[in-house]
Amino acid sequence: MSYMRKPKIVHPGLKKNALGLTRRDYEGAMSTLCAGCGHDSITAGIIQACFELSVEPHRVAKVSGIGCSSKTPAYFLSASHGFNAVHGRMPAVATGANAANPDLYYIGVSGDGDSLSIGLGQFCHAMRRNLDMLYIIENNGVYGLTKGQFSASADVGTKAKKGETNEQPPIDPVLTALALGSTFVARSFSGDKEQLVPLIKAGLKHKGFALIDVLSPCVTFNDHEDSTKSYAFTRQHYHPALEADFVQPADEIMADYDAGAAIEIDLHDGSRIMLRKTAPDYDAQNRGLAFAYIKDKLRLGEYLTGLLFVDEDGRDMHAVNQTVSQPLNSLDWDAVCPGSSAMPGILSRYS
Amino acid sequence: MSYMRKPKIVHPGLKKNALGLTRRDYEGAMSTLCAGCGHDSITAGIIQACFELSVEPHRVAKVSGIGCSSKTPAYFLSASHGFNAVHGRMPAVATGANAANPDLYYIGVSGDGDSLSIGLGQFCHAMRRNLDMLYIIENNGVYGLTKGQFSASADVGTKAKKGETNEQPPIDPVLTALALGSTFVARSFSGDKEQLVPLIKAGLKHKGFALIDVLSPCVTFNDHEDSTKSYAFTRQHYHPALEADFVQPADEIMADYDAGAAIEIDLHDGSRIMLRKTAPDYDAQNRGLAFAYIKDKLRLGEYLTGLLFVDEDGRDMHAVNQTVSQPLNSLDWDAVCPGSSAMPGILSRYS
Amino acid sequence: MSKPQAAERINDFVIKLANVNGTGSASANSLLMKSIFRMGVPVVGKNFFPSNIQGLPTWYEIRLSRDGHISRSGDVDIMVAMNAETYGRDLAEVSPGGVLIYDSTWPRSQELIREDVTILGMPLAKMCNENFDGVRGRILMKNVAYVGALVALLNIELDIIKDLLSETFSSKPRLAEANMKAIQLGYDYALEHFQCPLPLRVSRMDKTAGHIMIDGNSAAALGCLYAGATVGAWYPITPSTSLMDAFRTFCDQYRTDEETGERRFCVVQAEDELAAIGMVLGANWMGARAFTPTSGPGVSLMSEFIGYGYYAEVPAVIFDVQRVGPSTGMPTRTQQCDILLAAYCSHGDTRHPVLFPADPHECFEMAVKAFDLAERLQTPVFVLSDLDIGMNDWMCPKLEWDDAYRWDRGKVLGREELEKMDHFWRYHDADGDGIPYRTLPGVHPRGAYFTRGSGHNARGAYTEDSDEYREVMDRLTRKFATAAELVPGPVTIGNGRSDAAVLSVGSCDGAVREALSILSAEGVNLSYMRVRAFPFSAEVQAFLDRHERVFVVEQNRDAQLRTLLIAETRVDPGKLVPVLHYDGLPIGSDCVVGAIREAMATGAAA
Amino acid sequence: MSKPQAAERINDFVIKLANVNGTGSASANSLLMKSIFRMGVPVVGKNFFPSNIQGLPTWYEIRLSRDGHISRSGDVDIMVAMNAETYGRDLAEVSPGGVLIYDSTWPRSQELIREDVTILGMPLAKMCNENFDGVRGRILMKNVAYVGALVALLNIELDIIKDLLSETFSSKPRLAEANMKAIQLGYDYALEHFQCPLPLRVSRMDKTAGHIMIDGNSAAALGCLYAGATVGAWYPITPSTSLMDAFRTFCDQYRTDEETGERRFCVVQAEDELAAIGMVLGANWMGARAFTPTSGPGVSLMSEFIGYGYYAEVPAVIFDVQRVGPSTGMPTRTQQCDILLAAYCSHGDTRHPVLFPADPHECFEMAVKAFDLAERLQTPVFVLSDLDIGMNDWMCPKLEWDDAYRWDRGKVLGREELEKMDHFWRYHDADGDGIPYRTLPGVHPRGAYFTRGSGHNARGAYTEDSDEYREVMDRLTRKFATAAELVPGPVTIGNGRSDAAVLSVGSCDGAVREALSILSAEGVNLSYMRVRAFPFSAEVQAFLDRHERVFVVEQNRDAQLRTLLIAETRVDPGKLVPVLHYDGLPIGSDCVVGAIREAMATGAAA
Ligand SMILES: Cc1ncc(C[n+]2csc(CCOP(=O)(O)OP(=O)(O)O)c2C)c(N)n1
Ligand SMILES: Cc1ncc(C[n+]2csc(CCOP(=O)(O)OP(=O)(O)O)c2C)c(N)n1
Ligand code: SF4
Ligand code: SF4
Ligand SMILES: [Mg+2]
Ligand SMILES: [Mg+2]
Repeated sequence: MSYMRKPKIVHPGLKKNALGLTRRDYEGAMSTLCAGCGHDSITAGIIQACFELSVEPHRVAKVSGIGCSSKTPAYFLSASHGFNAVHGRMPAVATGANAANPDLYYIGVSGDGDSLSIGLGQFCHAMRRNLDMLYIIENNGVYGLTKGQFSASADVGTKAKKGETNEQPPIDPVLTALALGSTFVARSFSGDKEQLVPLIKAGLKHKGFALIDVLSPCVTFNDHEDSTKSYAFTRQHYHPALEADFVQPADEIMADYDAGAAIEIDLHDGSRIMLRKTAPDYDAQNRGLAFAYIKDKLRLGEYLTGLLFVDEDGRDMHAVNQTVSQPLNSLDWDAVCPGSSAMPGILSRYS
Repeated sequence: MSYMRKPKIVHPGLKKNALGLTRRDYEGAMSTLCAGCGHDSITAGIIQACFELSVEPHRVAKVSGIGCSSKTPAYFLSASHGFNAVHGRMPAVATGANAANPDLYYIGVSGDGDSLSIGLGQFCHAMRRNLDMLYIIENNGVYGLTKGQFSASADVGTKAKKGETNEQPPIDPVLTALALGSTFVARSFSGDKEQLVPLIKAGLKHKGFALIDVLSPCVTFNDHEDSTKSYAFTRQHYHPALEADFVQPADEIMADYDAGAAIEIDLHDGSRIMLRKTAPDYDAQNRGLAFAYIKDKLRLGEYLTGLLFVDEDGRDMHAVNQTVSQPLNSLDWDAVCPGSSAMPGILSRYS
Repeated sequence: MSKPQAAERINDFVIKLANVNGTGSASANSLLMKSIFRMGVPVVGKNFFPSNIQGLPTWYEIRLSRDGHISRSGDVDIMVAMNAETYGRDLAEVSPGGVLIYDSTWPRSQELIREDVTILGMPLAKMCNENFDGVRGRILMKNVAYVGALVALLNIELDIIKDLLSETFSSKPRLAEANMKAIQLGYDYALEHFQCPLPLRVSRMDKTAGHIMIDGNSAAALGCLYAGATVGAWYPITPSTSLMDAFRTFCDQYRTDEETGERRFCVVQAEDELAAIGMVLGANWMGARAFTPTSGPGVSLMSEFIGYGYYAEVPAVIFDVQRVGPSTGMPTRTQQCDILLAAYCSHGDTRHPVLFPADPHECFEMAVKAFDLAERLQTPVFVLSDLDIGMNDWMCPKLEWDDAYRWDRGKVLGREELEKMDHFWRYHDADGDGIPYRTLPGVHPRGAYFTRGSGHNARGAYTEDSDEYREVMDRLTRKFATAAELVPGPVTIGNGRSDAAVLSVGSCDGAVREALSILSAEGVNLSYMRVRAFPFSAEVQAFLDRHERVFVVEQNRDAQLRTLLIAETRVDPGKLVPVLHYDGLPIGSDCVVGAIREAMATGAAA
Repeated sequence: MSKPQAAERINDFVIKLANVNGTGSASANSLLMKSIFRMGVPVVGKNFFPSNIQGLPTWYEIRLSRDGHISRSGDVDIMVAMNAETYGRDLAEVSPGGVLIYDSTWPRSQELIREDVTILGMPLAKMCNENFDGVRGRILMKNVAYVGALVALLNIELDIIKDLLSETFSSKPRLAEANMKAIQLGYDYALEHFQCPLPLRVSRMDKTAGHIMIDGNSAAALGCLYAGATVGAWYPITPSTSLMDAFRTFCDQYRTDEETGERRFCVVQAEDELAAIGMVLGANWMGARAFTPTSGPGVSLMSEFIGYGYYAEVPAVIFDVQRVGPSTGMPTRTQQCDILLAAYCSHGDTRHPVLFPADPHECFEMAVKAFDLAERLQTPVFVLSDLDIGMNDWMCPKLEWDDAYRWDRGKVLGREELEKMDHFWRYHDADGDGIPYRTLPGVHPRGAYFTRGSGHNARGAYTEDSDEYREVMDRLTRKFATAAELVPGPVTIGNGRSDAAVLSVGSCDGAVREALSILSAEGVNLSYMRVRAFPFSAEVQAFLDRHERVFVVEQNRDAQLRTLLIAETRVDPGKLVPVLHYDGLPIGSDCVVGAIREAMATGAAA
């Protein structure tokens, strides 16, 4: 790491990784998310994973769309380039970037609105291409940044801050990923660092598309336990734009449970979700059966978490394309321009 | 049918349906597709199904996107309104139209390019909404109208007219539909009228989204058996734009086989696909197991055909929305305008 | 504290409130503004909020204007500085002689002092911690307490506040009580510690009678309700989101069967803007009035479909509540930067009617008009509002509704008419006005045709023939000429001098009017035209012809309205002097006055 | 058959071939054109094909012009009428004194006869059925046989045809033989039954030496190859598809390792145009030269991302091969109807450099230039070609390549430079030309920044601050001024009179040049400027200033170039007289001559 000419002054006792960097070297700008937002926990998980893997920060490319979740790449790895694309179109940017240089680690961060509504097509096609990247959906069932509309992953029966109930069946990113050919499919919970950090590491190391659907509660727009909701609700004469005028300071929701076990998590809105970790004997190699099993659990109201499917033999976009191993963005002039000597041969077919 | 003031002069012996209409009353303009195109067989299937169901033609709304397939609504039911949308965006048009008037039969015709590439997001969201329509994908694995590029449903190993081999794993509309919540999922083959017509009828009658993925060979861009391919191939000094300059006149490919049985179909390009009909004891009610079973068969190279999944209990978009039963497009002025008397009440909150 | 005392100013000053978002301040500030409004004093509130949900600086600016000016004046006379992070710049912004109020619970840096500003500290956090339980209450009530202090300082009637609170919390009297308690806390503290009232203060007037305080998005939504729109399709995007929220709220009340709960409307939250406009076209094709609210990025995404609507002649109403561009830009700031986009949206030769409301009142009227135009002209119609109009509360005359009004469904052939016809030709110009007849699906087999965006002829059939193609395109040109006669004409004021005049659009109106009155006081009398629609009516050309120089005031960098004027009238471009404001804050009169003064001084046209 | 005999015309007439598509006619017609080209005679071929794959009418028009004119003349001197369905209109189109050849295997309706046209029947189907086996061969060879007849009728050298066939089918001599047999069949039949050669005929010249026949899409693809573009992302759309096909073909040959098969390029077939442009931006952000070919509907869909590229300053090259709009329009017809769209694409204040090639030669040059500009200016650059240029074969000077040329990667800071810097500010205008410095991912941690389409300041940090926002926007204005100095300047011809001149763009060039020579022969000498890029160079303003009246010739309905000129120069719009052609066929000189003659006759400016 010849670059680090002026190392940050760090507490000498801070743990260092193989590159001699501390966890702080993997941090980013201060988060502007709501206190207690699940997304911030995922940010912490990414920092932890990159630190532990001793990834060179500038060899990471961060990509995202638009949303609270998509802002978070600014909050980790400040020494990495980032590309905050337009809403729902991060997969395309990642595809082009990866086409130009597959030698970086690609970390994509998206929201359920970003990936399952406006960006669903691109999300699916990135999986189909088995694009070599880690793709994290910070899944809160709402559009956080635009103030709490249901997203396509909202469960039936979920209540919005405004009191409406969602009646539409959700799109499940995990089932979608299984159908669309993703070669690494995982689910976790923002508050379960024990499970999340190893999954992020595995996803980063996976050669191909690695999806982690991370359930990540939105404290603000799920923030409607009784007393609260009635407060918002009784202010009948205020405008909808004011609905997030007050945000209750909240704590991060944590979860800690064992393989094979299930745990019920209380969300800020008083509702609960049930998580179940895959048991040690879970078979993550059979796409069809994984689908059937996960679907079955969902019917029982349980989200199966862990690494749900993996196929290390999938060929990534470059393998299919037979791209040269040197990144295209570093080819020099002679390698790309055929020069005047080739011209006669080319023109012969036009005369 | 008071409208039919000047009935077409039809052969008196022609079979009539319950409305007194003949099959000819369900036809459309002359097809401009290539001779032998599978899409024309599907057109014939739709005509047959509507005729047999005695659907009033003007109570059908035809919607499509762009592509050879999407042109076909002009070739059936000339007494129905049609909406040939922009590429890949037919589902949105159908959603809006259905929102305004759910009392019509909606027949959507799309291609694999139209639905699985540019239109994948809308296709999935229409399924999520359980939009009450019949949605036919005329699936040929290529972009016919733009001259033979692979579509997202092209099988690995398929060869294009130009000689390239597809290496990317396909998106399977049936697996996608199962993951995205479609309440009626079927597959058939354009040349199997015995199977196709009943499926179209069932799809029309299904309350909710009915997908039929119809394998429909493109005679032109799969047209490269050896002698042929070499012809195209050796004309090295011609431009790519000329690649479809010659189209071999071809016959429609037919298939006829029994429930539970499998049949191998020779395609125009000399390749084969294996179709297997669902056996009589097939359970079309379990989404997860259907997925696993179909996927398993695909791994063996077999396309399972028939009605693969159905759920008649799904609530359609209007049930979820609690829309009034009278179509919105027919509400009269008093039903929609609150009038001056309501104004003071409304304005009170703004003063 | 002996500070230079501000001169007495009644009902004519600006209060700015600096807060952290997510703390409930907007509700409190709105309460303050409403109370001034109920004192009969013209008032306008502008909310400057960040594009995040919690924890970042946010400001609310309330201008009292006895003369009824509605734009920003550029001054801050009273600052309520509740955000430690922005304290420094908030203090710096106060006009000399002004007042700053801050929370003195925690010590304030000594550097942050200004001799020419009266600084009033009150221990708001401390007071609220002592008087309320729970984090929520304590945070929320701090805001209410400073409102209480302002009530005392400004001489607002306490009863008005009481009424507002009990109306707001009608179903939760306990909350009304708690709020009132906080008001009283601040009120008493101010009376006890400060000299009340301030020289800047409120005094009853009667200038708000017959008026309401409403935001443009709610007003536009009301327009959609009254116009009989039944299908709304949208994808959330700031600053248009509250339009559909309001529409849904109104429909819940006025379009829902009380017994069955059945809805006479259908709002679809689309998966994106491409889908939203597709749904709107589908519903309009079916004969329902349908619309979509969006903002710049959404219009970009809708481009392809909007061109379809133009060419296939399908009605649609699109509200573009403009925000700062380009790209995702500054979603919570205002601009008028989509004028060219709206006028010419999509590839190929396309042009679309655009309405330009100047305030919520016009949002209501023009929403209704937009549906009539869309159906009459069978084409997508834009209503180009902006964040300032859409999301801020404006004082407007009460909205009125004429029960004699009936919707104009345009040229739609029904069953009886079709029965009588030999044939139906969808794109035939029977009346010579460029507008063909249409039919609705499901009505009659003879009306059937295939709506398409690909080449078609006057009969509605597919074509690749040059003449047939051109026939339809030329008719569309004629139709657009017809549109110029149907759209709302401009508003013109004054018989000013002929050497110069002002032309503007939309939410610039308040700033221009105030600027004109300032200039008039200096002896410079200028006529003023506000265009209200594209295509431009004949009066616009006449106005341009009548003046040697015209200042074109607009809120974008590239002078888009000016471009549209020179592209679509016969004006000499040299006459049109751009006056541009594009920093994301609503334009103030100072910008207009400054530009015109300077130009008038330097003489000849730029 | 004693018919009025056409006057002798050597190397100056038009052959039109009417066929059914999917029968192999395009290859045969192209063979015919190539053979004339090899005779040294300037020639141009225009293909008018339907938007379907098989069974509909299609025409191919070959103009021989000894004087080197390249636009359509408006005449048809020889018609080969192979399509029974269009026989009537094909016959009607033949100029008096012309010749029509048809397949006399089946009887022809007696009504379809013209006294002033020489009608030659030959039993093509019958001949081919007798001589070839299999449906395929019989259908294909019919076309080759009529080429053989034309070879005899026009006096084309048979050896040229032989050479062409053996080159074309070099690896399949059997096919070459079969084709030659068909040629001979037609040739012999013609010699035997008709009076050969016709008065309209070909005679060797030497005017094609140093020239090639190439389509614009292939030439543009070659430009991409030579410019070092490594990533191409696209979604198929007529008429741009062949550009990426050609790029892939060239790369297969010149960018593929012969031993390993490894590719020094990556072409991604995107799922749609939104994805294609996103990929292009992603790859350019990474520092690869990347591009996308598309057409109008694709540009509409790319609008949002193109605004992103403008504001976040990411290079991109977009080829818009224009087709007839609006909407999906007529995909196989030509127009110049995306001029305004390209210049101002996306919401908010945006503007983009646009290059306007006039022929395949410029497609090649401008493709290379576009990458240099995109990287130098760090912004999306359009190359606005059209179907006529892109898909038809044009005679052009041979493409040349200067090995001294090196790509201009613009202001990119590398590792060493970053090592030496204290900080890196992404959007800082260090050089005063409005162009900031950029860094590439993966190079150095100090170069890291967060590319975003939302508000950002000169340092590259997120902002919602008015001044910081405006600073960046104003710099972008300066950058666009710099662009005006970098783009290719206009081409100007002649020192004509000052009262009138002609200005045009792109593929109108041939028609304008021919028109000018016709007018010149009538004593009307006009200067001519062809603009080659937006923003307009200073010469454009000077040219407009120099003339009292300027005819602006373009191929769209709404005079889009004229609009752009009046919006972006200081010209008096009254001076600019629109000359518009928008029926989907390439503009011919007749249209230009007619419009100018008429205007010059009526006198004063419109
Ligand atoms: C084209 C476009 N449409 C709409 C928006 C407004 N918008 C911003 S973020 C967002 C939804 C974000 O939801 P999600 O991806 O779930 O992120 P979260 O905030 O919940 O983390 C929307 C609709 C936009 N920025 N761009
Ligand atoms: C926005 C847009 N992009 C591209 C096209 C070009 N295009 C027309 S049809 C088509 C693909 C059609 O493929 P598919 O849906 O499979 O239909 P098929 O012709 O195979 O039946 C494409 C890419 C278009 N019309 N519009
Ligand atoms: S609104 Fe929800 S998702 Fe957004 S930052 Fe706040 S808690 Fe997180
Ligand atoms: S190209 Fe293929 S899909 Fe299109 S009409 Fe011909 S056979 Fe059918
Ligand atoms: Mg979300
Ligand atoms: Mg297809």
